[in-house]
Amino acid sequence: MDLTYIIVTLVKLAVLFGVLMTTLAYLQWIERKVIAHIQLRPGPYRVGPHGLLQPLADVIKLITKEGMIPSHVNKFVYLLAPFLAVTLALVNICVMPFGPEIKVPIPGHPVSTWLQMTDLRIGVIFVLAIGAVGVYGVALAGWSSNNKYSLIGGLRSSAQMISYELPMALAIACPLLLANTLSFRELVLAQGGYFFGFIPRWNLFQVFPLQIVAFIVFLIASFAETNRIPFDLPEAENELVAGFHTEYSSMSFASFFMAEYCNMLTAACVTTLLFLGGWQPLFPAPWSDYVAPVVFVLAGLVSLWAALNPARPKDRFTFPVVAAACFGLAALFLAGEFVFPIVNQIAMPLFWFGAKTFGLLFVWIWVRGTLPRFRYDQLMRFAWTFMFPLGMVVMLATAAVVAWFPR
Amino acid sequence: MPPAHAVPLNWYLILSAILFCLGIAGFLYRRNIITVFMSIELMLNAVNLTFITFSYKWKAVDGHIFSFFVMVVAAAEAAVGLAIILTVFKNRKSLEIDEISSMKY
Amino acid sequence: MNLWLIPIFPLAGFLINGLVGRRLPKAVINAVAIGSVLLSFVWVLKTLLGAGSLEKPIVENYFTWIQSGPIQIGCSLAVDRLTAVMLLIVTGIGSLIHIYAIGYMEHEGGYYRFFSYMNLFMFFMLTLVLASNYLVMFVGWEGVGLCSYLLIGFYFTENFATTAGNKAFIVNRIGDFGFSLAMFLMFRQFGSLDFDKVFSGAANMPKETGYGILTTICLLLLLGACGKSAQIPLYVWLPDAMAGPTPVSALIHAATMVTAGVYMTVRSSALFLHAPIAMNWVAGIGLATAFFAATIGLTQFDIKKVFAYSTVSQLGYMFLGVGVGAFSAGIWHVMTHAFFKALLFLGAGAVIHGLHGEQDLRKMGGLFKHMRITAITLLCASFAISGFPYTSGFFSKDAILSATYEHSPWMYWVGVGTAGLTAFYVFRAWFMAFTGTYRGDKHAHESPLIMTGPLMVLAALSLVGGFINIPRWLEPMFPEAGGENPVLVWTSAGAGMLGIFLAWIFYVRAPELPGKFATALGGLYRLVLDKYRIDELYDAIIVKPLVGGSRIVLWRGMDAGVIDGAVNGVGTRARGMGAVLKLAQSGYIRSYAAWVVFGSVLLLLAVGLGGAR
Amino acid sequence: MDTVLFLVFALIALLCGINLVVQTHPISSALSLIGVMAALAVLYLLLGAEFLAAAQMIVYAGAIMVLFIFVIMLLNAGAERVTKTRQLVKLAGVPLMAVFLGIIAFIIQALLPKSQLVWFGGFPGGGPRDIGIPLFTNYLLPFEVTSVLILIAILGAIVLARKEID
Repeated sequence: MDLTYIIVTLVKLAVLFGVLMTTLAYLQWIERKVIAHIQLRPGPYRVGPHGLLQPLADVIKLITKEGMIPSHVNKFVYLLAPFLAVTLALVNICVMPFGPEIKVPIPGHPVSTWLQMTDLRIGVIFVLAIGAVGVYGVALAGWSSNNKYSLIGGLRSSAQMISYELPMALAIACPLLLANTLSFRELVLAQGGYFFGFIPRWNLFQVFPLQIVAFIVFLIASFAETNRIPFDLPEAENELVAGFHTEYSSMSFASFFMAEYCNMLTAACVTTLLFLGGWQPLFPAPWSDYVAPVVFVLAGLVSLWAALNPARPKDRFTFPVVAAACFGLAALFLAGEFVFPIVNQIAMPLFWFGAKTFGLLFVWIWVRGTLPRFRYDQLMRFAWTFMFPLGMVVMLATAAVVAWFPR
Repeated sequence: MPPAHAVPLNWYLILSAILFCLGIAGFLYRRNIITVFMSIELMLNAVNLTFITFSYKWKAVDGHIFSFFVMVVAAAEAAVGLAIILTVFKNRKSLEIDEISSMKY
Repeated sequence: MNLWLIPIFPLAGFLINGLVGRRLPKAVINAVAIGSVLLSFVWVLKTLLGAGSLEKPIVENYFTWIQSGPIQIGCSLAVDRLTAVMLLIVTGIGSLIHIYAIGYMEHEGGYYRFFSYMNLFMFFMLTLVLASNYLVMFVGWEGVGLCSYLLIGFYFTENFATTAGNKAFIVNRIGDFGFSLAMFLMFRQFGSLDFDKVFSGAANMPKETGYGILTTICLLLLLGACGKSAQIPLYVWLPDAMAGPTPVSALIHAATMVTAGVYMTVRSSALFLHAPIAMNWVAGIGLATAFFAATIGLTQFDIKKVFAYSTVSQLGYMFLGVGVGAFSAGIWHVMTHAFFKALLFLGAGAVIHGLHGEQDLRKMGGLFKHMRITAITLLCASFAISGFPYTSGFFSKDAILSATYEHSPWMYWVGVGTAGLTAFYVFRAWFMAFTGTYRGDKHAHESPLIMTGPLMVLAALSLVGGFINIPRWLEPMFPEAGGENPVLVWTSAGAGMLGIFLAWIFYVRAPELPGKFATALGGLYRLVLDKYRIDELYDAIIVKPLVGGSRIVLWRGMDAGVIDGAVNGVGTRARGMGAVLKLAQSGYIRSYAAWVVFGSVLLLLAVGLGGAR
Repeated sequence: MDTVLFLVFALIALLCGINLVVQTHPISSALSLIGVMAALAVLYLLLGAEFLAAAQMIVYAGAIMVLFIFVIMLLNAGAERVTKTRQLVKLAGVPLMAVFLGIIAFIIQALLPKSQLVWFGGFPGGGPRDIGIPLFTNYLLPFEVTSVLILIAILGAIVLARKEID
């Protein structure tokens, strides 16, 4: 417990918190944008260029609103529920490794640390545990607001979460069996390297095609766990008038919202870590360094094109800024390490991790924009008669493979 | 080598004893079956704490395994018990434990 | 070297035939039964060839069977030179008799049942022989008893068969009771039942002059042996055991099982050598049985009965040999006896088979021309048993007798007399069956090859089998008895030949003589004819009092009075108490809980404070 | 550090436990029980039983208690009405428990050396691997039996909770 340790931890905490909050805020913006474009609408457009400042506006609105507590509720539980929800949702992020160990060459006092708050021997189980407890937020909210719709919402969500935890756990078991560890850090390290030099050794590609099935099972289960379409029955607007958070307003409502997005983020991160090899790049060493610059250069070119034939007059000013930012990032990735050696150490893994995670989040949003909602009995039957057996089969098969061909 | 701020083992045991007694109290003084049931769970938890404390004392993992089994059995018991409670409630429209006293001579 | 395979094959055969035999065709049943026994025979050969010189016993321990406190008994098998001999006898003769049985049992019901029992018997017998501690041996011991019971009572629809089976079973129980007591004593004395431990323990003890622990053990073992090997006073079951099918009589009640007692005694030689008194008992019982049974054999008319009594008497010989310290001679006689007595029974079986179940010698005669092979083979056997020079019986019997002479001459003379009697009654049977004119009414025919084949093999063995010098083979275990004394040898052989000659006089030359003798002797003759009325005696002095006593004391007094009274009394009291106690069952869960807490507090007070102090 | 953590979470556990007993509404009792469990989980961590801490959260807090709350919501159980307790219980209860607690405390104090100390990291053997290996070797039979037990429990629960019962 020396001083450096504490300082480093605090720094990491601060950075992580900042990034996390921004991400959560902008996740909502992204979602609205994507849904809008899926539905051929511009989406938020007024506040800032392309509504970039929309999240800020929302936050301000929610904070300044008057938080009203209905008269007929059980106050303690009513206030506890959103707090519980958001806290539990945020806690998970602490055990996620975003990158490998980095060495910060502070003159005279080099520090080496992982891009991770802390690594538990039982990280995966920890996430499962927190997820399991996460039910309470919704359930209690539904019960305490003393409203039949909310109550039904709470009941639904608790039943649904319990039911989908089983296939989820079964699917998680597969990568664990392969990596033979419960710590996220070792999980990712176990996924380094390539088959025949070009297929990454991610769990997704191990013992083909078992892990792909496991991946799909896990994905579906986590949709259900995060109460997202097509499993968003607890908050089904048109049948339950927003279900468990009907009675909530202002900050407490915001915290449910935040909790939902944070759960999405967590689910995406866990999927990345379990199946997509965390920060391990998609290409072997020399090529992987050029992916990021290329991507950003392309983005810059696109936005330049948008600037050259603008939809509205002010695009002429906004898009060049975006383009400049992209080119700057590309330059950073290309030449950064000559300027400041640590950059690549940090930036590359973060780029890969972020790319995978946001890809998955895009899938989440995409599904929301595409699929209708399940009926409740269908949901349950799907869980118990399809997902559960499938997960069981996959896990047993993986176990058999691991047992017969020990690596 | 124990650091300066280590806790005496006995505290844990005393704590579990107190929790156990609270469980008993809940069992004796609450009238709602569900609460009574939860008091039992409380007692089980106290016992688990004792198990784990002792397996710390003997530096052996068996205590952990026992409490693991306790948890598993508790889960089974909760499933059956709650099902029974549901049935009782269906038939008697009441959760008062003293009103369910027909099982006697 | 996988000794366990030897007994396992027959067990498998038993399971197959016993479980599904009812639905199997005869061919399959035969294949399974014979095949299993032959397999174990082959495995025995392979084992012995692979074993090299078995100076030291080869022990294989499979698993700890009983583990309780100091008691540590393993399920283990062992093979040494003695076991090797027994193994060869059991599996070899066993296979021959199984083959023979195919022909003999052809028209019998319960075919599969018969063969599954036979295989089961083989299993237990091999276990008995292979055992390396007394408990495993006892398992085999009991098992063969069970099988003999099952097989004697094979025709369970006949009353005499079932009664005979029960008789055999009960009499054997008496012996087993002795055996188990002996085991308890052994455990108490040596703290183990493994042969090596027990024997080394015994070897460290001084020779006992009085009736000490060792002597007691040995006498109890002897009781067991008497039960199994039909010695006085427990021989009564063997003659009745002839109620079973003849192959059974040959295999179980002549060749193998009944010699188990001898084997066990020889196996325990280390104990007996330190208990001279017990040795004398063995010798005395053996001699008495030999002579006594021989005299009965003189007068029987049922051919199987004759051979049964001769079996008893030959067993007596073996015990005599063991008793006078000629263990190897005893085993030698076990082997030769297995040859010629099995042959005698199988031959008798062939005759009975040929006469469609006729067993009475008086209804036979002149069968020589009808069944030549049977007659000739039986003749060989008769020569062998009467110790005709250079047949198998000659060597073993004379080994025993010469050893007896060194021990005490008078025993030798009794033995010689018995040899004469043996020769006489055996040839009496042969002459009555095969010479003269046919007195029966049924059509006689020779048996098929599958039956005569084994006969011929056994005939050859009983003629030349004596040249297998068992005593030299067993030299390392039992120092050979003193050199052969030609005078003694030829005296006994002469006695045998005299017997043969007399038999020829009585039953060929002057067939009217026997009747004259019978009338002359009168009462004595009738007494012998009724086997000295031993069965009636036992019935009067043991069975009746026992039954009566148990009816009055145990049933009326103990069972009805005490036990039932106690049970019913408990019941009523319990009901009374229940009437009071039920008031505590209020149905209020929480008061129960309070009671539980109360009780646990009391417990804690008792235990905790006690422990804390 | 250990002392602080222990005291804090022991206090939480105690308060929640007391709350469980004194609250009349089942939901409040359930919540306080969850509180106890969470606090105990932390204490398990202090004792080096990290796997069990997680299991405690998943099984107890995450599954069993959710069931309880689910049932409470389903039956919409309100606060207890005040009815008369059994005389015996009312009188015997408190003194009995006092004695009980006293004796246990006395025994613990008398039998166990006070020198025995607990500190975080004093017993590293609580990881999943350390538990899994004995669980599937020495304790295999109990494990399997337990799984059968659970199966039976599931069946029993389904049978009991069927509609057409009653």
